[in-house]
Amino acid sequence: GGSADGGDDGADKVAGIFSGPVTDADLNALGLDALKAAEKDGASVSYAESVAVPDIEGKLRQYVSSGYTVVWTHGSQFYDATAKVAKENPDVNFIAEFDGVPEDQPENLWVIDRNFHTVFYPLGVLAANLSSTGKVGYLGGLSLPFSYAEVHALEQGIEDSGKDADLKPVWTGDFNDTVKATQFTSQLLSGGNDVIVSSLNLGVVGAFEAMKGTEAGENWITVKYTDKSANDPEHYAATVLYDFAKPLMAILDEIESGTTTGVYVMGFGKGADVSIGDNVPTEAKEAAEQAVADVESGATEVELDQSEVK
Amino acid sequence: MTEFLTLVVPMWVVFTLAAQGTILSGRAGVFNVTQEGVMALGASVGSVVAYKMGSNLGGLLVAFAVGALVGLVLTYMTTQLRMDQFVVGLALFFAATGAAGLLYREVIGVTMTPPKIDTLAKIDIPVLSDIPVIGEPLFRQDYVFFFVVLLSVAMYWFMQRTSAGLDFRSVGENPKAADSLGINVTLARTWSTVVGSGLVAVAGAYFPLHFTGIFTDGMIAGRGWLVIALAFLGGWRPLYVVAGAAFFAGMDVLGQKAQVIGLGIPHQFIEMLPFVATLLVMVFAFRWARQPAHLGLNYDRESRLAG
Amino acid sequence: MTATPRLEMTEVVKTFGPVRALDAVSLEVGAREVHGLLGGNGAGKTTLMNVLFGLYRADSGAVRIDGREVTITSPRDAIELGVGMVHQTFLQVDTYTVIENVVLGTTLEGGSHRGGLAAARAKIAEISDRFGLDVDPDAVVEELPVGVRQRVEIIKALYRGASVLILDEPTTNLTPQEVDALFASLRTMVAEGMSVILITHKIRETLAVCDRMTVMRDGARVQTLERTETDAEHLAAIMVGESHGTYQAPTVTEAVALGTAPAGTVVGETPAGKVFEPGVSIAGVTVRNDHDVDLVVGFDLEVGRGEVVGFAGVAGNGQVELAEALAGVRPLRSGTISVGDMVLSGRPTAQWLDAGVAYVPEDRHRDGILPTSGITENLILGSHRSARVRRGGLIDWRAARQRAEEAIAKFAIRADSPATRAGDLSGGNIQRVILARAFAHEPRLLILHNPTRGLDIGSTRFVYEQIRAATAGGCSVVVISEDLDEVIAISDRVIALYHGSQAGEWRSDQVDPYEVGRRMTGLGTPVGGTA
Amino acid sequence: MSTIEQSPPAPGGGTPPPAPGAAPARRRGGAAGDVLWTVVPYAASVLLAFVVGGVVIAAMGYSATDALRAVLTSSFESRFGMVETLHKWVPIVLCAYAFALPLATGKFNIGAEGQLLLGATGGAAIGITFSDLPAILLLPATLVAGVLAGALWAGIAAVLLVRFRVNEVLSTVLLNFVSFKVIDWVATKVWPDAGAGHPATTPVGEGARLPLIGEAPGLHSGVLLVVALAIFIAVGMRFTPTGFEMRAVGANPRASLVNGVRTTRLAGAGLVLGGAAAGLAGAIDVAGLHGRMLEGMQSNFLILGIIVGLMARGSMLALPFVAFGIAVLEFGAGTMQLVAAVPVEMVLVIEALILLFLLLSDLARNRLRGAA
Ligand SMILES: Nc1ncnc2c1ncn2[C@@H]1O[C@H](COP(=O)(O)OP(=O)(O)OP(=O)(O)O)[C@@H](O)[C@H]1O
Ligand SMILES: Nc1ncnc2c1ncn2[C@@H]1O[C@H](COP(=O)(O)OP(=O)(O)OP(=O)(O)O)[C@@H](O)[C@H]1O
Ligand SMILES: [Mg+2]
Ligand SMILES: [Mg+2]
Repeated sequence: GGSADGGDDGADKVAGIFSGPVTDADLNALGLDALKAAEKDGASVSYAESVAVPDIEGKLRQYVSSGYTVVWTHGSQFYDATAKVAKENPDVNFIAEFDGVPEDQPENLWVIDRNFHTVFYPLGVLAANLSSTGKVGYLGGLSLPFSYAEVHALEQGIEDSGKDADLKPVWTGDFNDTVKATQFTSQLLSGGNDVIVSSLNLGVVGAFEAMKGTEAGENWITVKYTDKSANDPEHYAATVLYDFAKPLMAILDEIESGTTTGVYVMGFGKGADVSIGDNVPTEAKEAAEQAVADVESGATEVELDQSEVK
Repeated sequence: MTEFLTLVVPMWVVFTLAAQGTILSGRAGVFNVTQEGVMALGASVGSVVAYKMGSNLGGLLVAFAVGALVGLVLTYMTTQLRMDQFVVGLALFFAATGAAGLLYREVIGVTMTPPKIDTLAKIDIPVLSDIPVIGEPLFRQDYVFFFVVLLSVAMYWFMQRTSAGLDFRSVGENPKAADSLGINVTLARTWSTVVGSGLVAVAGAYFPLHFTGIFTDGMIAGRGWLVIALAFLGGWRPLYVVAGAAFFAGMDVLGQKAQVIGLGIPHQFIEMLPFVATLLVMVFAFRWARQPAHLGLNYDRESRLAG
Repeated sequence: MTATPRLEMTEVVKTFGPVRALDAVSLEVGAREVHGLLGGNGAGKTTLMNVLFGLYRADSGAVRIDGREVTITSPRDAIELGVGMVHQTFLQVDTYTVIENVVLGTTLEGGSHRGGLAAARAKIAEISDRFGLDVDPDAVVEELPVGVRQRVEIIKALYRGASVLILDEPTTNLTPQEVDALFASLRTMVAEGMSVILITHKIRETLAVCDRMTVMRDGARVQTLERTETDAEHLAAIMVGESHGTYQAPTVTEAVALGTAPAGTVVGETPAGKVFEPGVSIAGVTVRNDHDVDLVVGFDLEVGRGEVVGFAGVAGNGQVELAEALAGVRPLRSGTISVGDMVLSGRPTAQWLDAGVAYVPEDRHRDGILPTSGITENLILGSHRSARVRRGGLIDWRAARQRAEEAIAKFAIRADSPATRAGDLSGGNIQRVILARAFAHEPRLLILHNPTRGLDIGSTRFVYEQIRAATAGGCSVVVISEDLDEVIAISDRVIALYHGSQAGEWRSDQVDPYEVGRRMTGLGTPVGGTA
Repeated sequence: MSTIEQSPPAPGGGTPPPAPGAAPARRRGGAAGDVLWTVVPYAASVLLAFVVGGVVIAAMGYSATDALRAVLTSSFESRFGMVETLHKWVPIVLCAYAFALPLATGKFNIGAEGQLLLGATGGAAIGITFSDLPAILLLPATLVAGVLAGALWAGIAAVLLVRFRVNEVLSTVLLNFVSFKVIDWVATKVWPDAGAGHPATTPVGEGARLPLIGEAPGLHSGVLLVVALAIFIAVGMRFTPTGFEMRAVGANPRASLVNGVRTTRLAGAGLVLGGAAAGLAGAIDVAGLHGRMLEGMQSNFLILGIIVGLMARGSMLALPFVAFGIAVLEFGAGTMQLVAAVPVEMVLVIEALILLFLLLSDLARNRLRGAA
């Protein structure tokens, strides 16, 4: 393989496999960031973008057969295939993502648990405090278990906030369909939901667009993965920030030192964070920050509930 | 109601614009299947240019030009080289889709702060926009909307009410007859495909310029194929297409509304509605749903088989 | 001709790949002249005219109009130079009205489209009654009978102010009256200073209307003669001449085929005293046309074994419906059809074929062939399920190909090989393929619709002989033709068809063609078969 | 009214004069020649496409040689490459049939992906609900279920076409979109796999898996099944009356009708057969590849199938080979991204180029032949 020739022999050859284009200023861009960090650390890296789930096995094997020592699949949809290929290639190290703790995890596979529900909990508190109509919308992509978990966590947050607000979850059917996101957001807004908690990838820029033209300080939107306040500071409320360099580097070190398996649970201080916009009213802001603190201190236990949302 | 219309109109614009572009060449016998790709290309070009030039109109115009270029390639390969319209179309669909992504990647690249553009401003038609229910959604819109309305009427007028249109349509119905009467088949097919394909690209550019303020990968999400279905639904007639597009857009919005309101049924079934409904409509559509007799067939003056 | 001729084509050469279609052909046509263009299938007539009309591009050669050298690269050029052409196969937009088809490609005078159409309507009306070509300008052409569509084609040319009018085999669809009317129109045209080029296979017509005639054979001009310096025999000699050895006096069949025989000539023994065993019986048959109108109602007919019944009629009087009903293609609304003692009505078409019903349809391109398939495929179509072409469950292509080669030889089909695509064949050669298929079927009932339209003499005679051979074998034959001479010549009984019902019946040796002509146009009261 | 004596039939009985200049039956090329005529231009066009593609790639600052070498050779460099290529070949060739069989009767089936997805769903349904049946029962049942589901899905379009004259392009396109929703529902509500992180059903039973051939990564035996099917179809279309009738209807429905072919029935049948083929593709990918029904498993097989179907120009014999060529391309293009870090979109562009040049090439061939 061509890009392999760059790396000096001692260093790892790390490959990343991404589900979308690295230009998405979102999940996959973060993936590339993490790889870059690894590269700084002397590893030689290579990546494949826009890999569809049906093609993942082929891609994994390709990297294995072209001599990569660590292969990371970015996105929990890739877990099963990664585990399977890992079993076939005991002398190569793999990193996969999973929501929760998998069964019979191979000896040469590290797992990153993105722990979305924990990080979404404070948003429930924030939303409940921000909403004046008492209606909060959740804008998801595909109705998947991790998405259900987010919804349940938000409900718990709203619950704990003491405010009475109810949550309206909808799914656009595609994390990246910006247009559908726009349409659904407009629908939610016109349905009286004044706070939108989004859990999309590319799609979210559409959600912002739908916010345009509505009164500042009246409608709010929260986003996932990367700070998107630039889109529309007036309506931007918060981001659940993710930084995959943290888990990746940590795991690479572990592998270096011989531990080839384990679970890295992301969370506050461990690659995940909640950053709250400046325009957000202070008491709402404080409530949310308090919630974060409680989770960190273990005062609140955010329950993982992946049961379907009816 | 007002709010429903407001939600429907933008999608109507996209569907109508792209479908008019499709039937324009279709009536001349060119079956254009590049929509999904050309719309993506239009979206990419549109947003990139609008971002760099700081002019949305500029974005739309360049998008049109690029789409027109694809159309030119399509007609050259089908009218001059007589290559299969379907295959060439699909190949161009590939190329355009690829080019869309490449362009954005080359110009914008990897960034955490996406290049947002200000979406199209709305124009207010004084008095009319104050009409109760329909005024707001129909007379407070961006200029693309008004353009599409005019375009649709103009295309109807041209095709059904002018002798130029009579000649034009004959090219799609019986090119040999048209040719034998001195009508330039190649010319008709070329200009209609060039213009039509340009319009399709503009429809694509409308996504970033109206909905999202930015190009994103795969933002057309299959709507290009729906446009082809729409052309058949509308029987390749401008005004029927207007209605068909409204139907598509309407069902689309209703589907979402149903989900937001939250009926008991799984949202997947609600999302099926537009397509299922269209199929049902088609069952009664055979009266009007006829297509140009030579749609998709190349014309070769000295051959018996084509004529 | 002393003055400079209206049209001069000199040394025109046109090749299609290996085929040398036109070999330095020259042609002069004077002003105020009807010029006949004669020759067998594939002689090059159509090609020559296609070159003149700009549809084909000549390899070399020159065209002069009124002495001035012109270059014609497209029909538009031709039209602007006042050349109009009525093609062998109509070039019309089926879904358009007559008037729309006529104005197509012209710039309408008068500002608005509507206004323009009004002007056009007036002009069409004027042309119609000036040349006696009446049509309903607002009818949709796909619903018009062939004869009328023919007129539309002519009007199209005249509307564009053609001063040179080309007609490619125009009379094949017309009744004697219509032919006479057409010729009258042609005379009027030349009287008004136009020039007309008339392509035909029929000598009688040529002699009836042409001032001069050019005979082509094999892509070359054989000779050009004045009407005054020739007669039927002589012309026939030139046409058939070399093609089969030294010329003998034409057989009666040839005479009919050539159109030199006196009207009402009968081929073979007179039917007087002939008796036929019962063969095919058609009882109370009612069928609809394509617009769901009962066109043929309660139709009764007995055709004996070995008998030939001929239907004469103007196109659009139920011929197609009747033919398709007899062939088991068009479902019967009521009534029964039986061949021998087997009742076929109500069964799928395939079973009719198995029972020995063979059908030669009128529209050979639409109903006759698979244009993109080879001759072999076309020949087995219909019998592809029969034991004849199958070994085991599968089609035996080698055998099929051999049979195809035989057919090509026997029917002198002009093609490279059995693999030649039928769509590339000339109209006449396509017809030969269809006939070969029908006769290979060992038919018990043979339905022939315009079987010799566009065929040259040799082929026509061949078809007649095949029919006779079939009847000798006890096959019942139904001939439906707009060529009255033909019907009379080959039938034992002639029936005039008008509005889907019998408007008269004659023993063919007792027919007066003009009487038949009147009956098939709805004039006069029907008479029973003469005893 | 005169009756002239019948003169004796001309010598040679019923034979007309030989048509002027009737050409002796001549064939062009011969088998070897034909193969040459077919292979050379294809090779040439692929080459051309790569030259142009290479220029583009180089212009964008990537290593053209690495990229193109990858596309061409990676299928053949390793066993793994060949296996992956053949695994891609299966759905491509089946989707090509899904398009080509209806096309033989003149109908355009744009619904292969929907039919594939439904086939996969049908297969998965059986594979999951009866997961503990032994392979002898479960595997065939799974595949058959896939075939039936695909046929049924296409059957909707067939009925709409035959009964209600609904244009099949429209109906099949729309049915694709419906199928996306159907499988999303199945994969997230009916048999969701909580761990999958992606809409996917729970795995099918071991008995539903196609046996693998050779050491890991094994070649699933569906490949052999499809090879057999390809032969069967090629023979069937050429030599059975029904196959002949399908081609006849495609060439001229009217003439076929007049000659005793039940045209509408056949047109419908064509669509259903096509759906069956696509359905089988889905079932095989479930049983052989994914072991479950996955959203997105239709990949871009619809388009590739159409392209292959068109490039084979009605020859059911050529079709599997064209499909293989495309499969090589597809796999190679994937590797290209890995080897030369060429952006994924470039793959599409290269594929488009190759296609266009392929078309150009058989254009050139025809011109040359015409001259020859
Ligand atoms: N489009 C074509 N492509 C190839 N060869 C052609 C074409 N048109 C005509 N030819 C050749 O020209 C020859 C003459 O054909 P043409 O149509 O002129 O015959 P014709 O004189 O019109 O006969 P008919 O009296 O039956 O109309 C044919 O034998 C054929 O070889
Ligand atoms: N497009 C074509 N490709 C190949 N050959 C052609 C084509 N068009 C015509 N020909 C050849 O030209 C010849 C004559 O064609 P055309 O039908 O004009 O002749 P024709 O004289 O009208 O025949 P007929 O009198 O039998 O109807 C045929 O032999 C046919 O093989
Ligand atoms: Mg001719
Ligand atoms: Mg002819």
